[in-house]
Formats: sequence, C-alpha cells, structure tokens
Amino acid sequence: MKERLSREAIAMRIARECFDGAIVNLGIGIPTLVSSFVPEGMQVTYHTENGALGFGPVITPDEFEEKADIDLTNAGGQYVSPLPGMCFFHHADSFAIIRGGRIDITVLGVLEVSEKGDLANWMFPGRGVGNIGGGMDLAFNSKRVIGATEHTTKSGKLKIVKQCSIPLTAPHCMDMVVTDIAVIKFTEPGLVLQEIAPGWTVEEVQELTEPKLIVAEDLKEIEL
Amino acid sequence: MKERLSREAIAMRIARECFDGAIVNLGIGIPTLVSSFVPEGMQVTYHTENGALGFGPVITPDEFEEKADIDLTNAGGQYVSPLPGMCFFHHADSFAIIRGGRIDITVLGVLEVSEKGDLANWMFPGRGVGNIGGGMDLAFNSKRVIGATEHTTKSGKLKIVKQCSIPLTAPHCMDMVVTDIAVIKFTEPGLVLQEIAPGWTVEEVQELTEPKLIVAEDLKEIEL
Amino acid sequence: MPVNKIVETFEKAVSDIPDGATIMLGNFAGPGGTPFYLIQALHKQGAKDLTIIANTAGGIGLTLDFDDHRILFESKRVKKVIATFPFSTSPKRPSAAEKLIVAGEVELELVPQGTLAERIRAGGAGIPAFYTPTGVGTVIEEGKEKRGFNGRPYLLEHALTADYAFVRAYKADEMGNLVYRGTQRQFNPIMAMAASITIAEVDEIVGSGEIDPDCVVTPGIFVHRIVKVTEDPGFPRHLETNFQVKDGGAR
Amino acid sequence: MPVNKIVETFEKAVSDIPDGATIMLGNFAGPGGTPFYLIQALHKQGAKDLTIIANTAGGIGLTLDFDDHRILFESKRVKKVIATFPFSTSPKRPSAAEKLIVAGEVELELVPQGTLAERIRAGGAGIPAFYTPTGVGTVIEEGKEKRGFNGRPYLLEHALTADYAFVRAYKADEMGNLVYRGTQRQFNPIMAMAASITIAEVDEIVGSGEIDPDCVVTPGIFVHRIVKVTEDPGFPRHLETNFQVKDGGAR
Repeated sequence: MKERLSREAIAMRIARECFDGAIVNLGIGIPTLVSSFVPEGMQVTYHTENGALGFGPVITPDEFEEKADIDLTNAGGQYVSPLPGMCFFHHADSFAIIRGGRIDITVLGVLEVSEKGDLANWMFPGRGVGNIGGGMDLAFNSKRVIGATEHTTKSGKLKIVKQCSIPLTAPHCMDMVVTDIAVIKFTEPGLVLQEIAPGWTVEEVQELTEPKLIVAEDLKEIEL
Repeated sequence: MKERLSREAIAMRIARECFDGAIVNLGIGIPTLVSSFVPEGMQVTYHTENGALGFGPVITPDEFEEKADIDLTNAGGQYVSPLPGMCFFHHADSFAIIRGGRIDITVLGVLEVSEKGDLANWMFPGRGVGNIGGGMDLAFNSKRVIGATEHTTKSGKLKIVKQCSIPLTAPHCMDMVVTDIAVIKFTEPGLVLQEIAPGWTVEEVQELTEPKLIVAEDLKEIEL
Repeated sequence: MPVNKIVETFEKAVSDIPDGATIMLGNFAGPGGTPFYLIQALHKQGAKDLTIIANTAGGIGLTLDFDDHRILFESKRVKKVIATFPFSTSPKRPSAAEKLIVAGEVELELVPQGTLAERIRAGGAGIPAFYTPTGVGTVIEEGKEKRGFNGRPYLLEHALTADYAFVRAYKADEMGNLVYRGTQRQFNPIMAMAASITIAEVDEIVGSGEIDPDCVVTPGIFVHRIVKVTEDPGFPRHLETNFQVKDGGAR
Repeated sequence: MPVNKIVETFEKAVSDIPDGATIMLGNFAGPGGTPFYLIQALHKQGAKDLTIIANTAGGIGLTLDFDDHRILFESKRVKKVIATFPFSTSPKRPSAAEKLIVAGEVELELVPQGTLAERIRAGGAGIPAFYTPTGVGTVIEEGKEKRGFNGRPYLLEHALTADYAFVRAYKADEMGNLVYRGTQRQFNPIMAMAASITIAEVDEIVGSGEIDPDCVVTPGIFVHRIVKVTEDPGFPRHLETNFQVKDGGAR
C-alpha cells in the first residue's frame, strides 16, 4: 500500500494556512494538532467555544501536576496553558465572535464533504445520534472552513462524495480539505486538486474521490 | 391658593413604595429625589441605564472636589458616589436587565397620563422634537411604573387626561402616579383616588383631573 | 435590612424545587464550571419530571468521571433535555441520557451550541425571538421560519428561560455579585440572567466591596442564593492563582 | 510577528476614514466614555457624509461643555444620525444637530435606548434581527413588523453595524484587550464588537498579560488601533483609583 500522510503531517500542512493576526478555532481530533505546527513567532490567536481567546498549547503529561486546571480547558476538554494577553468571556459572547464573522480559519473534522462544499461531521456513523456542539456555528460563520481528515474511512468508504449521505453540519461551507493524500479546494466549477502526497498520481487520488476532480494548473506535491 | 406638596414631598411619598431588596430606576427630575427619602437601612439597589447597579447618592457640592468623577454618573449625567457591592456593565446588559423584567420600580416624570394608563413624557412640549432615551424601555418593561409630577402644568393645563394628546412613551404602563395633590392608582375599572393632600377635597382634585376618579373606600390623607 | 442570600447547605438551597421545574445548569466538556454539588443535592431532594437545559446531558466522558447531571437521568428525574452535546463520544460507553433518549423516555431538543447560548441570552434579555444563520439547510431548520435579510437566509429561534439556574462561579460577594475563573465562566453568566431563581455554587464568599466593581461579571441582582463549596472534590486546580501570565514571566 | 495595534497619534488613527463612512461612537450624557480626541481628529481630517450612531447627537448640555460629536454637526459632516437622545434638554440652547434635523439637512433615526443598544449588540453578534416589546403602540412601531409571542406584541428590529467604532476605555494591553472604568463602559464594548475597524482611545497602554484575563471586557480581537490620551482635558476624575469601596471603609 502507498504511504499516506500522518495525522501530524495533515496538521502541519494546514498550519501553513495561518498568518500573523489570524483568529483560529480548532475542532477536536486532527484539527487540535494544527497549533503545534504554526511557526514560532507567528501571532495566531486561538478561540475556543467555551470562552477563551489567546490561550497556549495543550499541556503535556509532564506539566500536568503544575499546570492542569479544570478552569482552563479547550472545547475538547483538554487542559491548555495560559498565555500573556489571553482573555475569557461567556458563551453568548463566544458565539457572537463566531457568528459575527471574526474567525478567520476554523479547522474541522470530516465525515463527508460533497462537491458543493457541504460538510457532514456531527452524526455518529451507525449510532443514529450525534452531538452538534459548536461545529455548526463554526461551519456556517467562519471566513474559511478547512477540513482535516483521512481521504477515506478506515474501511475504505469514500468521504469526498457527490452528495452527502448523512445529516449536514452546513451546506456550501467548505473552503479546502487537507487529507492524507491531497489538498483540495472547493470552487464554483468544482473540486480543484491543488496538491498531492508524495508518490501519488492524480488518477489514484481521483479513484478515492467520488466527484470529478479539476486538476490545478500549478498542481504540486504537498509541502510541509 | 391651596398649598400643594413640594417636589421633595412627592419624592418622599414615592420612597414609601420601596422595599428591602427592591431594584429601582429613577428618571431625571423629581424621580431622582426619591433616593434621598428611602429609610436608612432599607436595601434598595439603584439601576442606571448607563450601566451601574448599587451606586450611592448624588454627590453634594461639598464632595465635588474629592468625589466627582466623569466615570461615575447616573443617567442624568449627575455625579454619584460609589458604594460597596456596586457593579458596572455595558449598555446591552443594562437594557437586558430592564427588558428582562428585573426592575421592580421605575419612577418617571410625566407630561401626560391617560385613564388607560398610557404615559407620554418624551416629546418636548412645543418643540416638535424629543429624546426617547431609556424611558421607553423602562415604561414598557418595569414591574411597576410610578409617575412623579405636578398635578397640572405651570400654566394650569391638565396632565391626567382621558386621552394623551402627545406621542406616547408606552401605552397601558402606569401603575400609580404621585402628584402634588393626590396619589392615584391605575386599575382596570379606572383611576382610583387613593390619597389626597392635606386640605384638599375629592371634588377639588377631580376638577384638576379630566377622567372621572373612583374614590377609594379607604381614601386617606397623603402620609409622608 | 440587607437581604441575606447566603444559604448554609446545598440541600437547603434546592429544597423548594418542585416536580416539573425547568432548570438551566452551567456545564461544558469537563468539570470546570459545573455546579455539581447543587446537582447532587437536587438528586437527593428527588424532584422529577424536570426539563434540563445544559450543554450536555451529563456523563459525556470527555474528561474525568464525576457525578454531574448524568445522575438525574440515571434516576429518571428528567422529562426533557435541551442540549447541544447530549451523547457520549464513546459508542462503547453510551450515557444514561442516550439510552433514555433512544428509548423515547426522555425528549431531546438538539440545538447548535451558538443557538443554545443565544436563546438563553435572549431569555435573560427580554428578547422573545431572533434570527440566526446557523442551521439553514440542515435538520435544524425543520419546522422553523426561514427568512432572508440582506440576501442571506436565517432561521427564527426562540428565547429560553428557566425556573432555576444552577451556576458555578469562583467568588460571590454578599450582594451576589459573581466573578468566574477562566473557562469556568462558559454558560453560567447567561443562565444566571435567564432564570427566575439563580443559585450560585462558589469557592469563596467575600464581603460587599471585596470584588472590584469593574470586574464583576454577573450583577448580584441575578443571584438569589449563594452556597459555598467546602469539600475538595480532588480535581486538578490551582485555586490560589488566576490565569494571569505576564510577558516574559512564568505564571 | 506580533501585530502592532498602537498608533502614535489620533490623526493617524483616523486618517483612512472615507467620506460616507458609518461611525459608532461611545457616548452618554457627559464626557465619561466619549472618545473625544478621536472625534476631534476626525473633524480635522474632514471626512463628510457620515452616518453617526451614538446615544446623543452631541452637545446636549446635560453636563460640561466640551467638543464632542457636536462639532461634526456644526461643520456639516453628518448625513444621518441614529440616536436616542439627539436634542439638547434646554430649548434655549438647541444643539447644532437639532437645527440641522429640524431643517431637514440631517436625517434622524430616533431609537429607544434599549433598542439602540440591542441593535448594536446584534450587529456584533451576527444576529440580523430580533423582536423587542419596546415601542409597540407608539410612533416607534411605524413601518415595523408587529408580531405576538406568548400573547404579547413585539416589534421586529434590525441589527446595526458600522465601518468604524470609536471607543473610550481605561486601559488597553498590546493585544487590544480593554478594560473600562465605571460608567465609562456604556455603549463602548458593544460598539467595539459591531464595527469592521475599532479604534480605542485609552488612558493607559500596558504590556500583554498586565490585565487580569478574567477582567477583560473587550477581547483584543475586536480592537484594531489603540491611541493613548496624553493631554489632561481637565474633567473631574480620580484616575489613580477605581470605584471599589470596601464595607465600612472609605474609598
């Protein structure tokens, strides 16, 4: 089997989308890893639904004793570290920030995305139930929604499809998806294959992608 | 001419409506005087539209040098004094308090009130313009709206009328009006004359009041 | 006479809650900001047919295990839950709420988190309804009015209020003014404003004037009862510090 | 690279404001909380056809005389004003705005104060419209949708946003986090959230981490430019203290 990018490599590629001054919200899973790969010195301000901006990294096991505090966690319930200049606010203000369009980039997990840019990521597969959480507000209202996901499910089912088969998080919201084999942009004419993992061909990526891909003129290998 | 109550006496009578734990908002004019007559030891919390609860009295000229501060004023722009346990909040929260029904008593000035309990107090007489300010939200949303006013205008025009002749602040909002000659309650059957100034007769008050007054069974002299 | 808001025990603070009450409670992914002593006292008190409004339905298992409102579901005290994250993230450990919801024994109203927060905020602010973009074109729009403003579609959403709010805060003064510690704040301040009776569970009660009036988050008029936590539940916490970190210096 | 939000002069901070801009500015009855150095710089800069959103239209004469946004009306830079208290309380001293409004040279949208605050808050919160009870059965309802919820009538009101907000705060840190002093706060925090570009006029600028994160009122992401006041305008003020008074003790 061909080699695919690791979860860390996906996060690393997404980190390159950040810029000085960016306000970024990271979902649970691969998205959380993104902050580890943002270049040191770049001023990225992280937002979490539970009411904080400008906090630092998830604490390491070594730091647990000294730093872990139930009153400083991210949206996934992980302990994070304080940073100078951070601030706290209540949930209505937190979603005023989201709904008001202040989030430059949100990185979300993906169950399915459609060629129209629909995202489905909240209903647990096979359980008939799901948690909506803050993801729906983020997907509807962020300036850019970036998906972070394996290109297919563990059992090989396609995730980039013509039409989502499960309840949507938001229609027409996706800007880009970074998978373990490709970087794909959502555009008006359709999905544009922008970057491809080392050793993979366009045809191989197309085979694992239900909608027809438009190959970018400047298609290149994924740089990390 | 018969003696009428002073502005201070009107305020004194209204102060008797306060109770321990009451949240009170006082408008500009006579209403502002009410706080001076609330019994010492009674816990009345004052609210002001510009975002404070629990502040103290308007500062006296003697206190000006030591205490006057442009960052601690009431809705009339008067300097007030700080009190232990006060707090500040922004304008949207301030009106969340009002609209959310947390104001027990608001005392407002009156240009006209109608027998249906309509209040008109924002349009400047004769100028064709007016300031709405916070009065409309207060009149619509407070648990009790008490009017504080002279019974008639300086030129003798009636203020308690069948139908307001000027734009309303709020319809059906009045609970009670305290004037310089009477205390009148707004009830479903009509205006009830509850109390009367020393030396005045029911007939004399009725003469200065356009709608027919219902005389309370327990009509008494205004106690201060 | 100053109104005394301090109540000696959690049991006493929740003793008047009737069957059928609607209760909002501060809650997010972990124990921070959850008033679990009030929840445990309510559980003991026995009120049933409750409607619970909270981020989760308890026991979602994202962090530590602890007795949150999961116990109200386990003992079948809940009739309806309005939540955004009602299910355990682990299919192997379905929460008590999940089983009851799937079995049709508890009614679930599933709400996007921002809409939940805004509906509660609206309830406290005397706003009966508002429009939000979130949910258009998803299952959330079912049965709701859809309307365009400036060329974008929005859904009409209605305010939420409650009979009681259980809030978790850091410090209260005797007036009921509250401050929160870090992300403990979450839903607590907006719930305090949306309930008829708000009961605050706090780490510390100080005298009037001990809290800087510019730093008060929940004005005391919204807080009717205050109870101090006296046990140490053993969660990782450094109560002696806030989260202020100065440039170049350690915490 | 940290984004530098500190601007040396008020002139520079307002230099890019174009003709036709919509500007919100913090303002109540007196000078507290009014960013008048920014207003004066804008006056000097000369932008015209402005829409001003503020509590008053300047020069209402309730307290001290000072150059607030009255000067923008005097020099005919304003096309429209959205306000709740636009007129002088003294008929003998009509404000510049009053004369222009009565003459039809400036358009006035008169709004109840709570509705003004909520419309601004909605603008910052991504809520396009909401219902409020205030104004039903008065001139305020003219042309508005009226609708019943739970048996009470409400009016539909629309969000307000702005190109710029001028806010007055006490301290900013380098990230733009703001704290306010007493009733200076008023409309400032909600305006900071409702504008594309927010410019803060402050008494003090401190390093990141110098403000307790639990006490921040306006998160720094809403503040794009910070300018420090260096003159003393001579208003009664005791900047060395806050308004904290302890029980039994003097301030």
